Amino acid sequence: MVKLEYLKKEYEKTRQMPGKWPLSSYRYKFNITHFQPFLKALKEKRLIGLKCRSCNTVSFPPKLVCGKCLVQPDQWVALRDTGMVATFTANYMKDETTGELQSFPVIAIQQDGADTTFLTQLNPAVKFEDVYVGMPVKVKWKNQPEGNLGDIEYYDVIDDATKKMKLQNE
Amino acid sequence: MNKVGIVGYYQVPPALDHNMGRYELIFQAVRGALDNVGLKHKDVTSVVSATNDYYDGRTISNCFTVEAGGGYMKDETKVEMDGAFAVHYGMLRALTGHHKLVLVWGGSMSSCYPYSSSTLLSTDPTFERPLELINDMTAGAFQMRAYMNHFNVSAEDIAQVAVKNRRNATSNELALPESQLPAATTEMILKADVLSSPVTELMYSHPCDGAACIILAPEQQALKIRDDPVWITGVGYSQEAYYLGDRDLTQSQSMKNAAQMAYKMAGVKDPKKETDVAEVFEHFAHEEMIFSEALGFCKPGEGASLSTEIGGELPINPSGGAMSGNTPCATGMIRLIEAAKQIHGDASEHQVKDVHRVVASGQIGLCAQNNILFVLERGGRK
Amino acid sequence: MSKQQAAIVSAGFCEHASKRSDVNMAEMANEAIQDCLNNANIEMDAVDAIVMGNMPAFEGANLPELWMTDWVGARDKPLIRVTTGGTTGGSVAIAGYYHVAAGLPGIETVLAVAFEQQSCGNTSVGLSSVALGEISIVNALGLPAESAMRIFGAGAAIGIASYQAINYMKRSGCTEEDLARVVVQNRRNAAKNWWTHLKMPDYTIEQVMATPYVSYPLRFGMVTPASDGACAVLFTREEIAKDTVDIPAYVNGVSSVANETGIVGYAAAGAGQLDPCEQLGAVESAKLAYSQAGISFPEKEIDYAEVYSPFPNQELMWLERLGLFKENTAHLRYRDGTTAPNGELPVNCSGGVNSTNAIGASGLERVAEAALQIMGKAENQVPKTVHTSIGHGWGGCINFVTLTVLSDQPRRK
Amino acid sequence: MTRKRIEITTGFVQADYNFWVGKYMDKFYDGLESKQVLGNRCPTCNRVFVPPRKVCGNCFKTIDLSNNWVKLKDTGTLRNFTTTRIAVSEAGKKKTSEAIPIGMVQFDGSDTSVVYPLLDVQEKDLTIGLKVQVVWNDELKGHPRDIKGFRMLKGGER
Repeated sequence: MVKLEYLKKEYEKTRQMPGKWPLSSYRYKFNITHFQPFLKALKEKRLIGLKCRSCNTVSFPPKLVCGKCLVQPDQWVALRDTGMVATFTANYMKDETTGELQSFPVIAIQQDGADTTFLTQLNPAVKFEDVYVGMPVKVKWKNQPEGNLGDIEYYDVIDDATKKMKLQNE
Repeated sequence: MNKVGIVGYYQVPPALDHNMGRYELIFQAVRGALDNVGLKHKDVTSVVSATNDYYDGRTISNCFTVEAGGGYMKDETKVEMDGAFAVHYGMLRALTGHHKLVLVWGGSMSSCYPYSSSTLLSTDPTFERPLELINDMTAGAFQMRAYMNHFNVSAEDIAQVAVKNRRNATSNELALPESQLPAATTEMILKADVLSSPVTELMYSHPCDGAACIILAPEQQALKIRDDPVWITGVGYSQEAYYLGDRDLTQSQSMKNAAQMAYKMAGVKDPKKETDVAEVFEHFAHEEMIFSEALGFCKPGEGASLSTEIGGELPINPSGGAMSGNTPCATGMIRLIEAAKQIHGDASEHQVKDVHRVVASGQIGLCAQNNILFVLERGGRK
Repeated sequence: MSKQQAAIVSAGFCEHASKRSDVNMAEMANEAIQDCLNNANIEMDAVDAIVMGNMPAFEGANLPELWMTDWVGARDKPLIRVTTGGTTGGSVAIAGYYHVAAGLPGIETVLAVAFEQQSCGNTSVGLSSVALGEISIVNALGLPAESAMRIFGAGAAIGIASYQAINYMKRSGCTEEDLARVVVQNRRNAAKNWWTHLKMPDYTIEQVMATPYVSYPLRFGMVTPASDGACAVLFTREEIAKDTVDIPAYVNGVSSVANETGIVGYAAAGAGQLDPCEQLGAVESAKLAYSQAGISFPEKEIDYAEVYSPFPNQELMWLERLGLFKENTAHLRYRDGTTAPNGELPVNCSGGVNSTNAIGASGLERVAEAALQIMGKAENQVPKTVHTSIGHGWGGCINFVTLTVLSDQPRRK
Repeated sequence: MTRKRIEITTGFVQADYNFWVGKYMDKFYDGLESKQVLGNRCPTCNRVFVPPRKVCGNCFKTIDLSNNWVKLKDTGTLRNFTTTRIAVSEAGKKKTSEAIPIGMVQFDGSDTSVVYPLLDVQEKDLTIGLKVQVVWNDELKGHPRDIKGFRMLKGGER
């Protein structure tokens, strides 16, 4: 690690009293009723979004409340299994055996037909350096879907149609 | 003089362990308050919430409540105290004229984490917290003993407050069902399980899940929304010393200061005569007596002699008070809602006759270290 | 109760460092308060009410304002505490303003205090617990805990900043060197302030670029420190302000507009911000605060800016969203020296959040420094006369923004 | 209509904290390590505080660290007491251990009181105003628990 030098002042060290915040003792309650049709669709390898009747915003994953209108959206719409990378970042993890720092991408995608982002994983074979905003991706389903979020194994990169279009134009 | 009116409110019925998610609970409160007066979400210009990171188990407890709490693209903020303090801040926002409609909500889920543990986490971390001896219950017990000892008040007198509040709660459809005891007697209160001697379980306002919402508007705007807004004509609040050993637990200095400030603002000279109802946030039965003394309804130590039942000379907590359901971060706000209901004549079975002026209080801290008092008046009355 | 013009008459700080191991959090806040009162030559008796704030999860103390009563002089005084995550300091300033501006009888002078002693706690747990509820629900919905922690863990403060950096760089075409330039300017400015944390008078772009990535494209040398520190600001009515100081900093506009939670929203909240650089909340906040202050051309009328930017790309982004520079041009203004202390629009002469970050206090420190520049009392005072300045705050899940507009003239009635 | 489903999950991290106590409390704990209770006196109002503090809440005056220290005797007066049967810990768990009386004790020569366990006594035998004495823990670590609690002094015992 590079050490950065700065004008530093040391302060007298006094005792410390321990304390804790036992977050593991907390019970978090969620009403996931509105998630159930979504989960059911996943089992059938389908993707659906929840649309607000008032402003037509389609949320994926489904939202409990539409913030813009302060109503509970209740209309399900079918979505395609493709989307594009809205934003991404790298996560760094130490390889336990080699101790090497490995980077892999974490992506937020916008599913085609939806208006919100979905934080998810990219095909681990894809290098972080190759990811860009606007990159088209497609769902890679698990072989035996169970009706939960794990059914989306990851998102796979597909051919960028915009690049193709340019070629055709030429 | 500018004043601020309460134009709408809603309380989600409390429960010990609600079959509800947190966001759903908040959404119900906010949506309910808007629907009650037929206001639209787009009319709201500012949102003030009251939640607590330690009750909710998350850093920035208002981070994910923007949508459910109606804060999207609104001037939004959070007061990490009792809801009554959030109402105060909302009122300040309305008074400056920057905001025409301020929505204030508060709530939490005590089924998420034991409330008393979170009060332990609020003790002095350099000395008291590692000892794990002080929390709301033990502090309340110290105060009850100090009060009884100093004024020679009997446990029966204090239990009588619990009897009254638990009976009143019976006629309040928004009371926690477990808090309602139609046939409560002093014996029953005194014989209940001891939490921390001499406080028994039935003298304690049991924390529960719930949320509430109040909508505020400045004078002119309020009159456009409804003919009979409830006016906030006075507010006062104060914090007193922290260490129990530094304080005179037999009285509430902070409530005295709060009352002085609020009465002065509202022009109240003889609080006992000029007040029709009081809704106070009593964490324990004895606190209601200490408060009634601090509020000037009677002399110090004579709280027991006051006739405070519905129909009495000065009804206190006709709703059952905090004893009818203590939802941390909303309890004080619910007192304000109950006060507004009394003024509107909407309090159904626990309605007091002919109510013009009500005082309502909220608190936070061990032995009510910080108190806030509102004076609310019927619209149209000079 | 009649509406009042509020003004800032004093600000105080304590020394910031990675470990203020010599004081507990109450004593630390007290240092800032004493400094603030001394600077205005005012006694605690003159303070009518107190507004406090911090991010309690970083210190691990619930409702710290109760225990800290004596140290902040709150005994028998009205006190409320506001906390809104990273914007806490900004929200405290705004609450201080509202207390004075509302004109409640008896509340004329208000002390705003914000603090954070991060060395008491675990900053990464503090940050990850923001989304802990969401992570646990995602886990319950079938995503293995490990994956859930991994993808959401990337969404802690630095992760969100790197989302923003990636999108901002794509939009504007700014380079990593541009980001480094912002950092160098901040750290060199910090060296001129007595209270700041990372004072690096000789920092260079090359040094920044030699450090490894923490999260692409942000390098170790660009990252905000975790500091211990406190700040206090004194708000009062116009008449009192005029008697107290030569040039009060009048508070003419305040706003704190909330957007939808970004990126990591899940169970109830949506992640409505498709582009984390869009920052509609900031745009709306600016609109609201500027209209209150009667500012129509922010790029011309504002002389000084203190923006909340733990990471350099955010400094560039905020200056654009707040209407001070045209979109995608901020990095060019750093190249040509516009934002340097002797430039046309000096930015973050305090060193900014990038040099000193006691999270709960950071937002208030922006307002304090913006006020001190107007009052002519800043440690790193800019050579030009500052008539109008802004103090900005950012927080939550990239969804909260606070903005305070200050001026040497009261609001046009 | 889908059936309502509430999902309950628990958090899976724990945040640990270490609070700096500051120079005043540090000196106090130094004292405890040598079985000496230290308070400090506000030079303006003459109140003596245990534990000591930097600021007097009444006067809002800083009490100088270098002087104003008061060495207190290990005896005091019981000002208040209670017995908690349902105490709670930080971990959010109800303690099941046997109920012990705790009390607010004012050290002789100080103006405030501290909360500690009351040892070897039944609640029924307690009254406000009893004289008490510190019982030290076997191990002294510069921690508030260095004081194990207080024992009742019998009539005449000093």
